[in-house]
Amino acid sequence: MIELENVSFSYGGAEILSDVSLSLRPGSFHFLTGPSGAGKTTLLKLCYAALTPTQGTVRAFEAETATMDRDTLALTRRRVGVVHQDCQFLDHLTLSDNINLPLTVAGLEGDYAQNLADLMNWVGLRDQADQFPPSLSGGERQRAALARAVIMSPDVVLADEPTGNVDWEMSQRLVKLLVELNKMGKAILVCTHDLNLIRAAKALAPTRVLRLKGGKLISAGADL
Amino acid sequence: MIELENVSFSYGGAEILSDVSLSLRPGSFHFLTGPSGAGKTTLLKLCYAALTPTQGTVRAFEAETATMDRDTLALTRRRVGVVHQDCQFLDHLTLSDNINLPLTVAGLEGDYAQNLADLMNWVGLRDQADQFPPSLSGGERQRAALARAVIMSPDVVLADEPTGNVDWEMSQRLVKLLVELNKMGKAILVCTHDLNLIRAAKALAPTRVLRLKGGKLISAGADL
Amino acid sequence: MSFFQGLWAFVAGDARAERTVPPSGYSVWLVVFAAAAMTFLAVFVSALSQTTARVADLWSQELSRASTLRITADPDAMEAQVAAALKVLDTTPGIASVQVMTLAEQAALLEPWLGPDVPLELLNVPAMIDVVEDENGFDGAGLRARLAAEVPGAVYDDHTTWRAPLVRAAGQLRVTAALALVLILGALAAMVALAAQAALAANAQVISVLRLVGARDVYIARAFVRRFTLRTFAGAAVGAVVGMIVVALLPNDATSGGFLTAIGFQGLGWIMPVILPFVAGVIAFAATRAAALRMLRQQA
Amino acid sequence: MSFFQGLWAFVAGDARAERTVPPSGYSVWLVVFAAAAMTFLAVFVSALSQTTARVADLWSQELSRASTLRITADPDAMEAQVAAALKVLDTTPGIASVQVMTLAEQAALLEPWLGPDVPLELLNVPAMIDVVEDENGFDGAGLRARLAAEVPGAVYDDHTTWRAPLVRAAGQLRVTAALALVLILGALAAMVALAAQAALAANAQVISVLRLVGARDVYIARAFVRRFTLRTFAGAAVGAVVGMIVVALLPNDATSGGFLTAIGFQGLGWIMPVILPFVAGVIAFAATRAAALRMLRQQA
Ligand SMILES: Nc1ncnc2c1ncn2[C@@H]1O[C@H](COP(=O)(O)OP(=O)(O)OP(=O)(O)O)[C@@H](O)[C@H]1O
Ligand SMILES: Nc1ncnc2c1ncn2[C@@H]1O[C@H](COP(=O)(O)OP(=O)(O)OP(=O)(O)O)[C@@H](O)[C@H]1O
Ligand SMILES: [Mg+2]
Ligand SMILES: [Mg+2]
Repeated sequence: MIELENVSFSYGGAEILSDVSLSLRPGSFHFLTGPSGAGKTTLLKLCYAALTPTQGTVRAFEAETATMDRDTLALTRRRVGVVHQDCQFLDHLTLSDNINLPLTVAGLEGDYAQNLADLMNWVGLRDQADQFPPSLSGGERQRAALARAVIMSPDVVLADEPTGNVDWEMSQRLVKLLVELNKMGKAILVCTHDLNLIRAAKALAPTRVLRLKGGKLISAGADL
Repeated sequence: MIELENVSFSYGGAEILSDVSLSLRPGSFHFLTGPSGAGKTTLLKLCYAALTPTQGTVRAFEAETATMDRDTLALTRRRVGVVHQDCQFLDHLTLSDNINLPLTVAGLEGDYAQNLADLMNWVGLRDQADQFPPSLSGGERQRAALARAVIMSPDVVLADEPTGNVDWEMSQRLVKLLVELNKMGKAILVCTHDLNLIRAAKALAPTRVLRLKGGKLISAGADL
Repeated sequence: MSFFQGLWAFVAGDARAERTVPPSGYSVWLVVFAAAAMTFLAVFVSALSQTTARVADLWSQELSRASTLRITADPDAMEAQVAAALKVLDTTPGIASVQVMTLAEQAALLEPWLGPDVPLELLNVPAMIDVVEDENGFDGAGLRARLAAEVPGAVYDDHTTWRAPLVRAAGQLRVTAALALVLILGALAAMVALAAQAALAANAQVISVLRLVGARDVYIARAFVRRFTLRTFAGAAVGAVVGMIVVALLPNDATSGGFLTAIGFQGLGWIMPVILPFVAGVIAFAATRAAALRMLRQQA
Repeated sequence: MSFFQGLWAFVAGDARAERTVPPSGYSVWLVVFAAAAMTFLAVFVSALSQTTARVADLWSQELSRASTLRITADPDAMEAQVAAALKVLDTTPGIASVQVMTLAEQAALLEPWLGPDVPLELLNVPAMIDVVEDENGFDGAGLRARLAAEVPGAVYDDHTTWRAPLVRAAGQLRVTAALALVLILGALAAMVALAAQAALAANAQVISVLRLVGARDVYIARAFVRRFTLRTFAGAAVGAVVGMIVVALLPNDATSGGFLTAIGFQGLGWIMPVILPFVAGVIAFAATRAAALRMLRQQA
């Protein structure tokens, strides 16, 4: 559903990604690792068209992101759930309103009311539903970001370091959630430094682990 | 240097911390773990007087934080380096200016010029010195936050999840930096979910591991 | 969708979309206040301007359209000279009416200087003819030339020396007021635009979050634009109402009669204060919309 | 540290502290623009106000301090009556000068109505006495009563009916202008305060970071306050200069002489436009300082 073909990218200086190809198909589950500053977030941004490649093409749902008009882009984003590394919320809305935001914006509120309750339960935020984002703990924000990313059951979920601030048990719950979605045919891509998390996921579903280093995308060894 | 005596705290609703005592002495090294939302960040905020306890007393450098005037508070903060969970920077200043900020604010710029270069090297941000914070990767921000916290070689370092977004090698470098400071007699307190990190630190220096759960602070088992 | 349906949809708004934009606090109050203050000033100044315009019109019309012909002649030649002058005036195009002043009228005019019972009929006082020109006016110089030829004793006085400075002063006031009005509306527009920019800049993060969860540009822009437009309109409406009240409360000077009229609005002049809030609203709409779309295009 | 040293330190600023506050973009431009526009309007209106004040003074003084006594009497009784009237006037306190008009003066006055060669000396025209009161003024009603008793033919005319509407109109304009001036300065203060609040609110995160790394309140406040004060001053200075230029360029009406003076500043009146930028600066200083300290106290 999202395809990168020979993509290179630089922010103006050195090349961050060079000649990277990747295809996120329905039912695929990828992990992306690599040292800090390798370009993982950059790759994700290319996938959801927050950036366009300096070379090569990125296609989302058959359309090239570089030439998409802004309204199509907005509609495409509704089919891609993203957990950003710095979880950004609207500080003036309650947590449940924030998690509901993709539905509100798409005019679909109500259709997924049960989803919201289940989801909040699963990520352990039932008691925080009426809190405002600035009063959430770091881990609570990350869980909320994941909940917001999946509330509309998007075709693709891109998660950038979704467990950096949560404890090990919660990490496993979150991975389980992603695996469930994956089994429903969604394409999943998770950036993480947490090798334990990758191992736990591998035990639940077939995943591919990619490693980004020196601008190149390589498959990680069998040890993972 | 920072002492919590029978401290209880609530944000208005349920008690987050109840009857917690803790003493950060020169040369001490503590890890603080606990599930997401347990109150680790809250405890840290009490230590640097961003919050005052609802019961009990917090003393920083012999002075009670609850009755401190705002200028004394500012001066106290210069002796405490804090890595916040959501690393906040001044987006209009370059990275090196941001890391220097505690010195600028204290009027001590220049006195630590060599410090800055060494530190930037150690945390691997030499090439990013002139970038602005919004263009940094998640891990780069965390490393910068740690660098800013220690630039003035404060008496106490409080680090909230300082390695959530960095890879394993970098985590170890950062721990090494904290251990070095600890050996110079600084008091260190690190909140983390990463058990590997704790193990790595234990190999380098004598540390105490605390666990926060249900508002109570307990010593973690010998398995760590 | 008709224009009015569109307008109604805009005013009614979409409560859900609205909530996604944070209450922008000081920026919005700034806009409300600036709109109120500027509209108040605009109402004030336009009242002044309209009053001055009326005064200037009065002076221009009353003084410039009336002129006087004074005929000095021997008592026995007088009647013929007056008749000759009337004939000249009759054949001058652009004259609305001509009236020979009676002795009684002249006496009334002179009473302050001559006392009540001066026997004017015994004196060889000049005859006075009031001339009122019509809308088109007439050629004063031509008239003078013809009179000089045909009625040698006639002195033509078109009151220019009296009138000019008054009319000029009124015109000056009027230009000044119009200039001030243009400036005030310009300042209002600039302030609303800047305040909208400031509010949008302060909300850059909100806009980015909304874009990232799939909000379309119009959805985001509309919430901001609607808020700023309605607040500006409300502020301007308050300013206009207060302005009209203050103008109405200003000491009215009915006794001055035709010379100076009371400061205030008359007739169609009332359109101005009523229209101002709408003008302010349109300005706010345009300024905020442009600012919002510009800012949005900078975001991915 | 003396006041001036302190002022200098404030204006010179601390480049390092300054840099910690982000360039606040639109908020600051809003302040600059609002200060310029409002000061411009204030200069404009105060020019208008001062001109009106001068005109009103002229009218009040020239017209109110001069009055006329007209004496009607038989030719042979005239001289005695005039002498009696002069005696009454002489003994009235508050009169600066008294002058009996000559026949030639009267003739000049009457020329437009009577023509150039009316033999006034043949007529029993009333005698006219110009009376000019001194600063203290005199009791018009008392004078009238005494004249009625001692000089039965005297009619006292203090020009009230001519003067009153003009003076009243000038006073009205003056009150209006002063009101507008107060409003403009008030609006300026409110706008600077609101813009400062908006800028501070937009920078809440910056302030919180600065507090957390150990910055003292004054350090943070100073950078904001200095920026807003200097920008407001600069904006107001530009507005004042442009205002003075525009006022100077307004059509001057020298020909109107004493009746209407040209719009503009005279003498001490120049203090107003020069002082306005400083007033604006002080307003900005106070408003921003209060806002900054209030916001800081809300932060840990
Ligand atoms: N807008 C930008 N302008 C310039 N350089 C940028 C920009 N954004 C990111 N970079 C640089 O590009 C490199 C890759 O950044 P990216 O965020 O993709 O790293 P990452 O792999 O996600 O790292 P991390 O694990 O630390 O989050 C970094 O060195 C970063 O400083
Ligand atoms: N300002 C606040 N108002 C109300 N509740 C708050 C506020 N700040 C934090 N909380 C709540 O207090 C609890 C403890 O928060 P805290 O940030 O201390 O957790 P934490 O241990 O740091 O968790 P994490 O590991 O996820 O960062 C959370 O449930 C959070 O929702
Ligand atoms: Mg990243
Ligand atoms: Mg925390």
